[in-house]
Amino acid sequence: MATKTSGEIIRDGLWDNNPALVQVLGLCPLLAVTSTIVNAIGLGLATLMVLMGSNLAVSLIRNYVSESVRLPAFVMIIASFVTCAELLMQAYTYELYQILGIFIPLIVTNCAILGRADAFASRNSPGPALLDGAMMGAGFLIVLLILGGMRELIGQGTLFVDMHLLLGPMAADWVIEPFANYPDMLFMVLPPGAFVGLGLLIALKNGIDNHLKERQKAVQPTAAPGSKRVRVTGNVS
Amino acid sequence: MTEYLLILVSTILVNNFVLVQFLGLCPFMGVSGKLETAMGMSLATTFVLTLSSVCSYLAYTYLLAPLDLAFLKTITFILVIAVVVQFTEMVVRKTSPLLYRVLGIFLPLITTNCAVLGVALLNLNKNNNFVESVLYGFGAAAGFSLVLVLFAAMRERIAVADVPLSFRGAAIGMVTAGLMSLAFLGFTGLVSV
Amino acid sequence: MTRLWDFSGGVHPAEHKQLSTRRSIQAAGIPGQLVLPLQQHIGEPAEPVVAIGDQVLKGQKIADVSGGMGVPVHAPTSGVIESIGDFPVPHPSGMADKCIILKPDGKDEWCKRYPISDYRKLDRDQILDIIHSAGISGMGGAGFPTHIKLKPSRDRKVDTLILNGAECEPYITADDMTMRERADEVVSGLKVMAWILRPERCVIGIEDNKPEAATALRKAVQGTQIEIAVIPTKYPSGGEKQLIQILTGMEVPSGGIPADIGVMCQNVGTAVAVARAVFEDTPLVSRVVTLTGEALEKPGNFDVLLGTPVDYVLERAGLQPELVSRLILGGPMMGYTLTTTAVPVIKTSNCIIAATASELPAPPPEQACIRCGQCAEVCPMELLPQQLFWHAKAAEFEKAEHLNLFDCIECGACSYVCPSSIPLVQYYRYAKGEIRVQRAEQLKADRARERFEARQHRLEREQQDKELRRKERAKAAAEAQAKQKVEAEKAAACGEAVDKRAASSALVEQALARKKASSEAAQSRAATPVESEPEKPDIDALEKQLAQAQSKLETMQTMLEDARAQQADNVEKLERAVTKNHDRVKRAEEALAESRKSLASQTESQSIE
Amino acid sequence: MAFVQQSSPHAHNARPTSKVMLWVILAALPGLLAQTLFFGWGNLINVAWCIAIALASEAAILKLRSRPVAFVLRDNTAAVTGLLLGLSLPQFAPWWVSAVAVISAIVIAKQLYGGLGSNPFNPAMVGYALVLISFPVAMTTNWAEPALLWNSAPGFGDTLVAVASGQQTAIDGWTMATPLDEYKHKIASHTAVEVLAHPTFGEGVAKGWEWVNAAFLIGGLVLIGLKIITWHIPAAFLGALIAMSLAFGSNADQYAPLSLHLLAGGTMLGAFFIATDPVSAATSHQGKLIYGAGIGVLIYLIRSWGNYPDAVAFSVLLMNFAVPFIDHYTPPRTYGHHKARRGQPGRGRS
Amino acid sequence: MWTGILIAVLVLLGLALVFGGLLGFASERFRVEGNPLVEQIDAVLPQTQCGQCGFPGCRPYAESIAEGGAINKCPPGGESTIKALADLLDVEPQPLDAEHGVEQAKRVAVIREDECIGCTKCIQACPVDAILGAAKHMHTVIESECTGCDLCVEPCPVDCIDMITIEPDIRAWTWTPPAATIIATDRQEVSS
Amino acid sequence: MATMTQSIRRSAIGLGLFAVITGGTIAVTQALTDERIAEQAARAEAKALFEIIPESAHNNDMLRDTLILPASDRLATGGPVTVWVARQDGRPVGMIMPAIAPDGYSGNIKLLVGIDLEGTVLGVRVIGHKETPGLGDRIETRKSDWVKGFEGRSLGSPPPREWNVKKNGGVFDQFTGATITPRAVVKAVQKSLIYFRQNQREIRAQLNKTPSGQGPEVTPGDLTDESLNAEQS
Ligand SMILES: Cc1cc2nc3c(=O)[nH]c(=O)nc-3n(C[C@H](O)[C@H](O)[C@H](O)COP(=O)(O)O)c2cc1C
Ligand SMILES: Cc1cc2nc3c(=O)[nH]c(=O)nc-3n(C[C@H](O)[C@H](O)[C@H](O)COP(=O)(O)O)c2cc1C
Ligand SMILES: Cc1cc2nc3c(=O)[nH]c(=O)nc-3n(C[C@H](O)[C@H](O)[C@H](O)COP(=O)(O)O)c2cc1C
Ligand SMILES: Cc1cc2nc3c(=O)[nH]c(=O)nc-3n(C[C@H](O)[C@H](O)[C@H](O)CO)c2cc1C
Ligand code: SF4
Ligand code: SF4
Ligand code: SF4
Ligand code: SF4
Ligand code: FES
Repeated sequence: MATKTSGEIIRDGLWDNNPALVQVLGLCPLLAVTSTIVNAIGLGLATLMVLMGSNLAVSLIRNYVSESVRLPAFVMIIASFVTCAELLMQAYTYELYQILGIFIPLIVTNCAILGRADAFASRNSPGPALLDGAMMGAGFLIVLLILGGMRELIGQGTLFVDMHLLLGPMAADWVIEPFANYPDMLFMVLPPGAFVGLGLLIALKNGIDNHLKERQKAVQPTAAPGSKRVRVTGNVS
Repeated sequence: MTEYLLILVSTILVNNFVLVQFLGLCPFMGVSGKLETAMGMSLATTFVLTLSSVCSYLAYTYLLAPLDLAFLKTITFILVIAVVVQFTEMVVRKTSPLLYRVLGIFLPLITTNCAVLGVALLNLNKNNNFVESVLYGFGAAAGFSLVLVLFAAMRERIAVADVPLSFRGAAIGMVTAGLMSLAFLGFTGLVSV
Repeated sequence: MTRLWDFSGGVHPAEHKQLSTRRSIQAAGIPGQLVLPLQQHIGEPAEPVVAIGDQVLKGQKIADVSGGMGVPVHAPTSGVIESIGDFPVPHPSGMADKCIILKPDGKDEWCKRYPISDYRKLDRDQILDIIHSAGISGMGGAGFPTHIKLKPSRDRKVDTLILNGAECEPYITADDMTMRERADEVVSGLKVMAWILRPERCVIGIEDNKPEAATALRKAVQGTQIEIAVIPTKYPSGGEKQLIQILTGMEVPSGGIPADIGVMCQNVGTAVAVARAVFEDTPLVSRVVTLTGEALEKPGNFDVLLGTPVDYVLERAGLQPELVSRLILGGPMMGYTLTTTAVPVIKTSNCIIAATASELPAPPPEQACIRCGQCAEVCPMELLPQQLFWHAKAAEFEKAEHLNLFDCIECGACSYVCPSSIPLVQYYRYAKGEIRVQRAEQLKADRARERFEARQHRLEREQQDKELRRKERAKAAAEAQAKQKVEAEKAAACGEAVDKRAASSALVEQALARKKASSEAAQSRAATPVESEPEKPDIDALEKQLAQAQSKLETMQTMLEDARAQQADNVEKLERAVTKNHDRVKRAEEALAESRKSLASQTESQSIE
Repeated sequence: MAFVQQSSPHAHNARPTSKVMLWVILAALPGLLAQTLFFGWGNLINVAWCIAIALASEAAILKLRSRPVAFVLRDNTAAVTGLLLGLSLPQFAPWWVSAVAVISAIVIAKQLYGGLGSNPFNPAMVGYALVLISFPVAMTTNWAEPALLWNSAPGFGDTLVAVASGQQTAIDGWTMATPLDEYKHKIASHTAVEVLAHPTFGEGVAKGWEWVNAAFLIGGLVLIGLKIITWHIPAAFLGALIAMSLAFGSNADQYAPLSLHLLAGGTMLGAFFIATDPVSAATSHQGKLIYGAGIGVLIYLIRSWGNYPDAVAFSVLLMNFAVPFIDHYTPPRTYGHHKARRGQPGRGRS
Repeated sequence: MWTGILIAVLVLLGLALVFGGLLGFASERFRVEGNPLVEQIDAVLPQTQCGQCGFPGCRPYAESIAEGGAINKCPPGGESTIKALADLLDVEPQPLDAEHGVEQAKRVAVIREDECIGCTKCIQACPVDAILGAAKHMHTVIESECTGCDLCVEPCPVDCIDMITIEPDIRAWTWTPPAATIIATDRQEVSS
Repeated sequence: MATMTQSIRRSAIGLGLFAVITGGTIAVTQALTDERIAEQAARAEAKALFEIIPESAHNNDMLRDTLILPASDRLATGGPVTVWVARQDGRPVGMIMPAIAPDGYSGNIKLLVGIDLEGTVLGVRVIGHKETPGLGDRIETRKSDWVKGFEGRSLGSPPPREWNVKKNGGVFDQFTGATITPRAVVKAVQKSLIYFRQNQREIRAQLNKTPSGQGPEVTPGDLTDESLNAEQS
């Protein structure tokens, strides 16, 4: 496996291989906690931290684990980071922690994290692993944010409601209400809206990708057809 | 008796793990649009979910709670689950190679299914006793299996539909899951557990 | 009264039968040219037994089959064989197939015939032989060789012999008119077949929209055990499986044949052909064809010589060319459209419809299937046509097969009712074809795998053997060396061996170099952007070509020298090859030089810019 | 001479999809008429508005997907979706509620799946369920009080104002809980006799509703007569509802009586017009029986023990969800086969 | 405080030791050998043995797929093989990778016999032994066995081997699917 | 066999090592955040209480200052009732009792009702319900101020007949489209007041007996369904 450049890692995490939109992993928290932006940020940050931490840790110890306990070991590392995050959130943003509920401990089973540990961190040195964790986490966070914003806006006609749960009292009146007299559209707040919302986001990304590909195809040719053939029957001279 | 039945109805239909509680979505979306594969996955998940629900209940009640180590629950549970999964794989492989061929490939996937850890944690939140934990685990798995199998059948149909390009694959899957979830909202209030 | 059952599904399309029943069957006459395809039936094509220029008599065998499944072809009239070759034949593909062209001499002179009056004296196999050599194949549908059908395997006893006079398709009246006018022949043909098969029951099934035919047959069967069953008109009651269900209540098992349940079904036209073959020794050289459709002035049934071009019979029926929009061979439900009127009438052609545009309008454009289930309601085989359609369309052939695609009889009832005008049957035909192709490919792939693996094994074995031998040789050499101190002769042998090995390793190296060159060339081709290709000649590729040509030339030259030395008989060929390779090298060099030049000039011009 | 080239059959009977849909629309007219007679102008206005929005949104999406607009619109299916939504929404539902319902029906439930024939869920019911959970207030408070058209207010103008402005003032006093809703939430604390004294029930089973349901029943029978639908789904649907009611609901002081189940709410509309949507229903006869019965059972369950007083939409959607599965296991037995081939082809390729 | 931490660590350590032991046991006791998938994949591949996939033969390619390789590298199999593979492996089908070649009509090799010099090079090259002939004698291709891989073409020193596209005859003809009108266009409607 | 024991040992030790490290990390973090979490949790749990009786109005540790009152059908709670007492400088100023409205649209509505010693409502908060989003959920303070309308009410004000929603001739608003939920809440608050009045003597006696805040900590969250749930049939 060729090592990737930082640019590729960044691009991968944020767009090309976005954990939520492309790998379609980590869906449970993604859908469960995105009824408002604040929830989304809370969970997204927690995930980002855990992802960076676990990637770094896994990368550091990558050469010292035996094959048979590799996955359990990774899982334990992740679990410990998650538990720490959980404890810290309890200590500093207790109400948000309450709202996010079991989805904080469930970060452990966020397939995206274990996936990264296994697929990337365990094969790369700490630097890139940390960057990869950060970018994957950021990609996840961004999707959470957009989905949260979308659901909050369409669902209840507000943005940034309850930000004080995360940032303290100073954020209490950040809330924006763009429409007067908005009739809440509960569909978006309830579970079905989460699914459909993410579906639309994925489609949007696909649409943009398709568009880009089309444009690229127009300018850049691909390799010549049939160039990778090998001989089956050995050396015939 | 009825209350046990209600737990089942509640976890399978009203609070369906996948469509209402948002647990176990990755395997739900990721497992193929093939009915038989989905059935294999369901079987495996049902088994593991029930078993790990019990095991984590035991681990918590008899190890962590007495020692006042509630904060270790996440790491303990995930360890328990990983081991249950491995152990199941082992036993199945030994006792029934046939069953193993059907279930084998799905078992490893289950470790990272949040439904499994979710059940363990929710059992705690709900103060479920032993029997309730068993039923809760089983009900969750049955609900998971139900929608997984129906969804797989549905995806086979969607696969041949003229879905707009951008929506092919995961996107239309999400929309479908959304509409299914909408339908499941019809069960709200069916049992107030 | 015969007990009747119903079959599920079915449709009632408008009949249009009266168009062609107003006149009795007329002889169509002898056209200027007869085109006789060598395959007019299921099975293997016949082989011509005449040569171009031969004079033949009416009824003379002009093509025969050596064995297996097939029937001979006879000259429908006397004349000269004009040519043998590919000509358009009636086939949905519109393709050409091998035909014998006969130029009638107008005398219509029969060859010698040996009619049989009392067939019961003969062996049953002799009668079957007569039927075979009369060239009879089923005249109601697929054209299955009748003599084979009449000889079911020993474990299948035919209890019920059914004569299919349902003629359920709209427009067609050939069987109707045959039954009306040739009832006696129908019955005597049936009796012959019954004698061969010894069934317990003989039934002639006729749809209730042909009362005249039923009356005529009733008269003809008086005094026999033969039943006349008048069945309700519903398409496709004439389908073999449906008719069997109507008359016996039994179903032909999927993938089986009627004889599996003790039933056999023959067309009334086939019966007539059998009767004529036995009692008159007349081979199958003509058949009744319905010519109908609103584009004809004088529609009706004609007794047409096989091989008569369609345009000739259409002419006889008063074709109004400006009115025809489509020309159908067969009925409107199952027939296929013709691309040209140059094709001949063959043994299975029962009807030609020259339809006007208003009569059979083009269906509206295909819409999406709404799963309305109308198609399933009318499917006589109780299939799920819409499901088959979805799978066929999505190329999920396995699933279509699983839903019993191959039980579809292509009756067209589903397409007939489909509100979205989906050409369902075409999808099924396409799917069936694809599946057959895939099966053939799979077979071929399996064989290729076997051969490949066998070859690998062989090579391995050879390799091992070689290795073994080499070792032995080395051992022997070592022993010899140990035994003998200095032996010049042996040493020389050793040197020779080394030489040989060196030569072969050189060959290997050469090959490797070639491969490398080719892969490099490929890479460079991959690397060069396509847009620049038209202007910039691909020097690398050309160089590679040159290298190849040169190496080939070298090999050729060494081979030639060898051959010369050995006075081998392929010297001449090799010489030609060497010159050819010389040419090739030269061409390659020229091309290379050319492109180098143009490249240089290009870079120049670029640098000037 | 160039002849038309075509695969057989060459004859076709002439009832294209557009006509089928037209018949559905015609068969629903008696129901619409009865609704107008008993509940005023609201349904008529809804139907008109919903059809307009349906056609407009379908046209917009087709345009986006660069599909032939005029050709597809002429198949009338969007109109049927609009019509059925218009028939099911509350009489005084504000215009934007109807619009959201119709747009989500056409855009999300139908066109995202590729348009006519591909949608696994009944579009109209997706639209209905979506607005029901999104705007519960608007969806529960805007039911007209049953009264004969000619001796009741609000008139056409008032109704139009109410629908178009979304303001309640014009219709204040003319709305009322539906009979099923009324029964459901009163019966916990009252006896059946007390509950049935409410004016919404009238003299018969459920004032007005009984006639509306009867009219839809007649329309449905017409559809069966025309062979546009088969009897299986409605029969299984109603049969299951009756069976459930007989089995569980004998005590009128606890559960709604059978007559109310059959003649109130959207029962007949659901049984004959909605559950029978060919695209989203099961295909084989056996499958249709299972599908219809499933809807009947679910309706009874949700009406009796769930939160929603009428449950046609949710039940239909739930069974839509099961349709591909049902279809897999209920193919008909084919001629010449002993048993039907259930399930999927095996994976092994030979 | 420290005792609390100690207890926690000890408990977890205990659990880990037990579970670790169990997993070690499992890993040793139940090793995975072989991969039956390879057989299944190989059965789907067209067995042309042409090497266009970049592997020396179909089976090596099957092995690479079983290990997660791309499924779109086999031009002779084309779309239908990709679809079958996708079906088998439950993945999304992808379009054929043009770098490995494009799907072509089925072909067979034909040796122009009067030019053949009998060098046997083509015989050595043919992966399925579809060429008959002895040294210095004319060679012929057994048409029914030839997979159309064209591996014999290049080695021929006198270029006497042609790849002939198999033309469908009337017996091999099959129906084409109806012209793709997912939804007929407005234009069509006007013209009909 | 040797490889097996070796493998077991290696895996066990490997995993054990991780256990020590990860367990240690967690345990240390836990130890460091322990106190703060407890404090936060208590604050959060008590938040509903403080909304009813603000911290400025009392200065005892309400969470630990509880009374156990006899069970009653009125409150629809299954067992004995735990009541929190607010005191200003040791003098009781009010109390908060849990109540259940059993006839909500879907299931029970869990309430806290604050009452001063005169029987006047200090405040009402909903701490758990399953009412329909968009309809019945406007009893939450997040969604509307409706519950604040109870403040200052008492059994006599309004008169008993008007302790009802407007639709039934009372003084309390109903929500558009949802009468059942508010009616249920109104009924439940009224019943709590009646309960308070009936048990007034007992309450006063207990209030005087138990000195401020030594009992075990009880939070509203601790009220399990068993102790709250009326319908355990
Ligand atoms: C491919 C094929 C194979 C058949 N094999 C037999 C056979 O072995 N024995 C037999 O009696 N009939 C055989 N038949 C004839 C059928 O039983 C049947 O009579 C005939 O196909 C009916 O013609 P229809 O297609 O026009 O219905 C065969 C037919 C076909 C098409
Ligand atoms: C849909 C369908 C309709 C058919 N209709 C008739 C018919 O009306 N008359 C008839 O003789 N054969 C009809 N056949 C052909 C019969 O199935 C069968 O091939 C024929 O009766 C066998 O007799 P033969 O071998 O003498 O041709 C039909 C076949 C199909 C598939
Ligand atoms: C799906 C649905 C959910 C409802 N949820 C509630 C609810 O949570 N609370 C409530 O009071 N009414 C709810 N209702 C409304 C009641 O059924 C009833 O219509 C309402 O209380 C109006 O009563 P009123 O006519 O006495 O005002 C709901 C209705 C429906 C259809
Ligand atoms: C008998 C019948 C019932 C129908 N019912 C519905 C329906 O309930 N909802 C709907 O959106 N369309 C209905 N349609 C119209 C059409 O099938 C529907 O728009 C498709 O689901 C769109 O793909 C119906 C059509 C027919 C023929
Ligand atoms: S008749 Fe046509 S539209 Fe109806 S289900 Fe069959 S194929 Fe589909
Ligand atoms: S063509 Fe085939 S599928 Fe269609 S009705 Fe006839 S038998 Fe059935
Ligand atoms: S490209 Fe296909 S046919 Fe050729 S060797 Fe590879 S797998 Fe075999
Ligand atoms: S004859 Fe040539 S093309 Fe045919 S299989 Fe052999 S090497 Fe390939
Ligand atoms: S995040 Fe829940 S299963 Fe992946």
